[in-house]
Amino acid sequence: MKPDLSVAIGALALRGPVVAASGTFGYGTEVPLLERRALGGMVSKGIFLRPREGTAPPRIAETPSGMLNAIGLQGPGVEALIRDYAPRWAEWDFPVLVNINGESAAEYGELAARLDGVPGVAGFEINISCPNVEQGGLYFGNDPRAAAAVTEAVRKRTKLPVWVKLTPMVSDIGVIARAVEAAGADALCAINTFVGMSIDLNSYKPRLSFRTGGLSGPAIRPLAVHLAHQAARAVRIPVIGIGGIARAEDALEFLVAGCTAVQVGTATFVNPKAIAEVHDGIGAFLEARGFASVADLPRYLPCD
Amino acid sequence: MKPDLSVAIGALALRGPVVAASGTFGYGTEVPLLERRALGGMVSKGIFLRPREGTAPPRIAETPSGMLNAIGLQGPGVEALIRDYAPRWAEWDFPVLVNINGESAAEYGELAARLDGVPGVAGFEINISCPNVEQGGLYFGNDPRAAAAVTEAVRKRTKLPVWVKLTPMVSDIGVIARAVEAAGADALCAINTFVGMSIDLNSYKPRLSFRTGGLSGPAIRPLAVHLAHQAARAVRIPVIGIGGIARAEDALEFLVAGCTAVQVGTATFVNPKAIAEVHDGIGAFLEARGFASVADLPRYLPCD
Amino acid sequence: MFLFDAPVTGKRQVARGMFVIGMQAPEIAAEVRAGQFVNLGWAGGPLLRRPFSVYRAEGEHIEVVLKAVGGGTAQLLAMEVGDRISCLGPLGRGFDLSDAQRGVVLISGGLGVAPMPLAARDARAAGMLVTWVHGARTAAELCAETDGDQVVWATDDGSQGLQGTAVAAAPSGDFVLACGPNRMLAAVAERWPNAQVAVETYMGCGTGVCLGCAVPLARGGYDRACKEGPVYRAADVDWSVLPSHLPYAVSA
Amino acid sequence: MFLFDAPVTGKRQVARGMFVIGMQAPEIAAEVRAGQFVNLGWAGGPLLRRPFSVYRAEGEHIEVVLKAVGGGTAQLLAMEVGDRISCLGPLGRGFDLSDAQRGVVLISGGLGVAPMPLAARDARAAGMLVTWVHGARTAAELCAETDGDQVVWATDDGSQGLQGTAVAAAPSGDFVLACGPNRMLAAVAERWPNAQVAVETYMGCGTGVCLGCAVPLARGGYDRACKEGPVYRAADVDWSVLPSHLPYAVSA
Ligand SMILES: Cc1cc2nc3c(=O)[nH]c(=O)nc-3n(C[C@H](O)[C@H](O)[C@H](O)COP(=O)(O)OP(=O)(O)OC[C@H]3O[C@@H](n4cnc5c(N)ncnc54)[C@H](O)[C@@H]3O)c2cc1C
Ligand SMILES: Cc1cc2nc3c(=O)[nH]c(=O)nc-3n(C[C@H](O)[C@H](O)[C@H](O)COP(=O)(O)OP(=O)(O)OC[C@H]3O[C@@H](n4cnc5c(N)ncnc54)[C@H](O)[C@@H]3O)c2cc1C
Ligand SMILES: Cc1cc2nc3c(=O)[nH]c(=O)nc-3n(C[C@H](O)[C@H](O)[C@H](O)COP(=O)(O)O)c2cc1C
Ligand SMILES: Cc1cc2nc3c(=O)[nH]c(=O)nc-3n(C[C@H](O)[C@H](O)[C@H](O)COP(=O)(O)O)c2cc1C
Ligand code: FES
Ligand code: FES
Repeated sequence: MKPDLSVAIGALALRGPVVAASGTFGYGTEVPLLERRALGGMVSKGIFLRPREGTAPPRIAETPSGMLNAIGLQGPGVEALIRDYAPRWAEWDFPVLVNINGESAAEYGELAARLDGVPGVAGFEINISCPNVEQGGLYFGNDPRAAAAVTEAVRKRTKLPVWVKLTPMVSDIGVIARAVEAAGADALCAINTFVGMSIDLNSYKPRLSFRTGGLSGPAIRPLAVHLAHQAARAVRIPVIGIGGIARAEDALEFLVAGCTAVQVGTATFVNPKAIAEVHDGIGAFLEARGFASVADLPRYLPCD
Repeated sequence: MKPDLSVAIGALALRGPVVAASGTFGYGTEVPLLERRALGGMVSKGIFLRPREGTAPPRIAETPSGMLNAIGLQGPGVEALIRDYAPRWAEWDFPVLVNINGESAAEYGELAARLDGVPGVAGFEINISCPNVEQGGLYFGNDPRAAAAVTEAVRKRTKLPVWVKLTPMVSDIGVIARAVEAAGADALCAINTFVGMSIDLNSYKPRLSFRTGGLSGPAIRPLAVHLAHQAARAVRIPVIGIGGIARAEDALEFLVAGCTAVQVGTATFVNPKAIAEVHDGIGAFLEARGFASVADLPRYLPCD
Repeated sequence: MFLFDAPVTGKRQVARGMFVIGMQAPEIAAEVRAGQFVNLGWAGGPLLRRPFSVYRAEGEHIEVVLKAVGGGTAQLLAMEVGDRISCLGPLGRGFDLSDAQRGVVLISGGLGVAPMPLAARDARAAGMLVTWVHGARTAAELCAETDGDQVVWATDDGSQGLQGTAVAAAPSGDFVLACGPNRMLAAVAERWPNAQVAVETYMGCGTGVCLGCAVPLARGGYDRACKEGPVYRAADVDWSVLPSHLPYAVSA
Repeated sequence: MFLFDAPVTGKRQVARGMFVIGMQAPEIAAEVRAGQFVNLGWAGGPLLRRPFSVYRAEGEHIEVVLKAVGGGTAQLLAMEVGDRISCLGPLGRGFDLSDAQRGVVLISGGLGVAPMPLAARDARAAGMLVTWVHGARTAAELCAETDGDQVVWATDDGSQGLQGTAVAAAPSGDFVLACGPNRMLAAVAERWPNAQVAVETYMGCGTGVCLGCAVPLARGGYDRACKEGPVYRAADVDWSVLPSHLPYAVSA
């Protein structure tokens, strides 16, 4: 019998545990190759209320087993998103969550209010962890009170699922995780990128025009597994693991470490079929080990 | 003309900018291949007052472009170090600093007092950032007051150079850097390993017996360059860059980002001649670009 | 857009350090247009794929032209017949020849020859006269397969053809297609605002999802080199913001 | 200890999936003793080197024996004659034959054959009779080059020799050298506390500086497999703490 790959993130049922990560899957319309059947869900590129140009090039730099990016949350703004993309999402057979961004808790709240009820929008992923914006971003992610305030502002304006995406740049992710849980989040996403820098030895300046960028890719996987595990130990709500997942084994590490689902990001750049391969590989693993469902997978969540 | 590779870390003159990192070069007696002439200095394996057994195997796990380690500061204790190793260091033509560890500020102070004046001991690197000990370690590294207290405890007991090795697991490394500078450190070492975890899909448990380990190697380089750069912008004392350096270009990134010297760790495992190659490569680079000395290298240290 | 492992079918040298690699990639060969590219990945290679213009396409085969400028290209050049390269493409928007009239001027600097054989093929098929201006640092670095109704050579050191840049050596013409370092393309834009130029950027995905390949536009904002580009009307690009030199860029 | 790039000189199969790779490494060939290992690295390989026992050493050449158990070994097996492997060694402390008397019993499980040809050579040179007990899962996985004055085969499925483990199949003997999965060596320790066994651990450096290769000792504390080991007196190891199975371990 084929194992059951569906998972539940609070009230939201996903047909598979693999979700496309924000900023690595555009608006879901760009990559024709991916086999859609494998998508548990998708998080759209981060959006602000108003259109944003993003940062000047170079925006990416390759590093050992990773990449730095400083896209600067380029995007068309919420109205264009509602007009151009949401109608298409409404026709798809998997949920699309919108990754929302703001410079104040009020802005996050406004965005949620504007998107709430728009057909095609299945929920929100609050980005309090983007390292590539001048205001907001990391500040909210570092400070438990600010993180909670943003979460509350969104929670008040919508009944849709609210996921909060955590930054890894903290000394204790459990503190932020609990604050955000208490503020009403339905799930946590761990983690966003780590801030990094790479120097160009010709110009003697950073390779990226924004100076720093967010590190993603396999290089960060062991750090991400640890942080997702710490978050999962700190809260009762589901944790969605993110960071360097390229193969089913990588996703399984997060699941065993206590996550309920995972997101795949950078791997999609390298292999547009990565999500399908991770999904299928998880199924094959469960079958080979005799587990009937993702929920049956042993979890490593010690209490001490 | 051959460029001048010497650098000064406060009062301590190093003949070259490349130092062997603690825990990756043993006590300097193990690796016969390295060309000693290339060593600017060496930091010995971390030591406690008393002997320590270290953690049970497995102690290491390989990750993409990196490795996790949880050695647990295995070591013979300070008396054996003074008896077995210091006399040999006294004969060498480069300075050996001792990486000191404790469970309280007082223990760090005691260690420094015991080692102060021992021939062969040229200075101290205070490890307030080891992720692999149950007490102490990270706790001191996260908290500016605790970090300052440890630094002061050591500073009071010795006139030798005191370097403080910072943890990357903080939201703002500048705060710790300034606290430690104010407490009397002569230099900062940035950075120690990042906490990570890797799951064994056969046992459904962490690969490492200690569960978590410290991530080192090229994978962390962009993060380390950023943190060393942030530290260098925060203080006036020299910063020694550490993290994923395997080639001269890697070291040069840290130097351009504001560091005065660098340490090479994991790369020595892979290539016992790594330090010599980094040293020689820096010389070749300076020569090719027409710089007379390391100090002439352009530094990227914007003030905003 | 296709994705498959393409076996290497051959390699030949076309200038000092410059090689053409052939791969069996029937679907891409059938669809690709001049100026489009493939994004190549391989086992043991760098994390990100590397974009390469399709140099030629014939029957079941496509070719790319490259020099060893860094780790990735060095590995590609070490491949042997039968080795497999993961091939994603064709990608991007190529040259638009629909408005062309009697003749076309192709200007290529160094590795900027890459998209030109296909451009020349299509222009001839459309009954146009092809003038191909090709520049390099020195005679030995000129691509030996440069070909057209008229060929103009330019070298920095004057060792073959005119001394100076390909842009300076080019005759006047209404319909100009150019490829080469971004610095060269900025010069093309000065002289022929309507020229079509194929730009170079870093790419994260090649498929339009990462926004890493931003091309600054004269009218403000950014386009994606991998989706709206890599071919642009020369005057539409804000050359002052587009990096003029990437670490791997190979000068004309 | 030497470090250099050694060209691959040949490869041959010795059991199902098991291959011997030869390298030109004169300095190591001249110095290596049975039970010592080399730490191998190569371009495009994993970050850390991989330790391999020296299987044979003759003239300018050394050999290692391996199976593709993971990414690294798969890459090694894909190497061709002339490819270069960075070779660090000889490392560790090998078998000590100085106390041996008339005869020696070698017990090898699966890839545990690795150090045995050298051990057999040295034992014979010292005038000893060699009994070699070799075990594997099934006949096809037995190393064809097992060789001694007396050879005893053991297979889990009984398809060749005795059915059962190599340890069970071994005759009694005073002087036992063994290599194989740690689980098997623990069984050796039960029967022959004085046996010399070559253990397997992960290694960070192979040179004694990282303390990653910790071997738990019966008397407490840890030794370094790469420096004090990999050969231990069987009873000196605390088998309850040494991982009995590494992800890459190949069962007998
Ligand atoms: C549309 C397009 C078409 C091209 N066509 C050709 C062609 O036909 N022939 C040809 O030779 N070249 C072509 N290039 C350039 C080619 O992709 C580069 O030569 C190649 O990427 C260099 O790779 P490398 O691995 O040899 O260099 P590396 O040594 O890996 O790269 C040099 C430096 O650039 C960085 N880098 C490389 N790629 C990226 C990236 N994607 N993101 C961030 N940093 C990066 C590396 O980290 C390194 O610092 C094209 C590029 C584009 C955008
Ligand atoms: C002294 C000694 C002698 C040996 N002799 C032989 C021999 O003669 N023949 C033989 O076939 N094998 C021998 N081995 C084992 C050999 O080194 C392994 O088979 C090899 O490391 C597996 O590598 P791989 O790249 O194929 O596996 P991988 O797929 O890379 O490894 C499998 C798993 O193990 C992990 N891993 C591998 N190496 C390390 C490491 N150093 N630190 C942490 N994690 C690691 C990987 O990350 C992965 O999770 C010996 C080992 C030792 C210690
Ligand atoms: C190019 C790029 C753009 C990204 N944009 C966003 C974004 O808009 N919002 C967000 O929350 N995360 C964004 N991320 C972070 C990813 O969603 C993910 O958290 C991170 O890349 C780690 O996962 P990975 O290693 O699988 O890529 C972006 C990542 C990349 C590489
Ligand atoms: C096996 C191992 C042991 C280490 N032991 C110590 C230690 O005892 N004290 C310390 O301050 N740092 C220790 N470190 C950290 C290194 O000194 C260095 O900060 C870190 O590895 C990052 O540098 P790298 O990427 O060049 O290895 C150890 C690192 C490794 C890999
Ligand atoms: S390369 Fe990713 S959008 Fe163009
Ligand atoms: S492998 Fe590093 S000490 Fe043994």
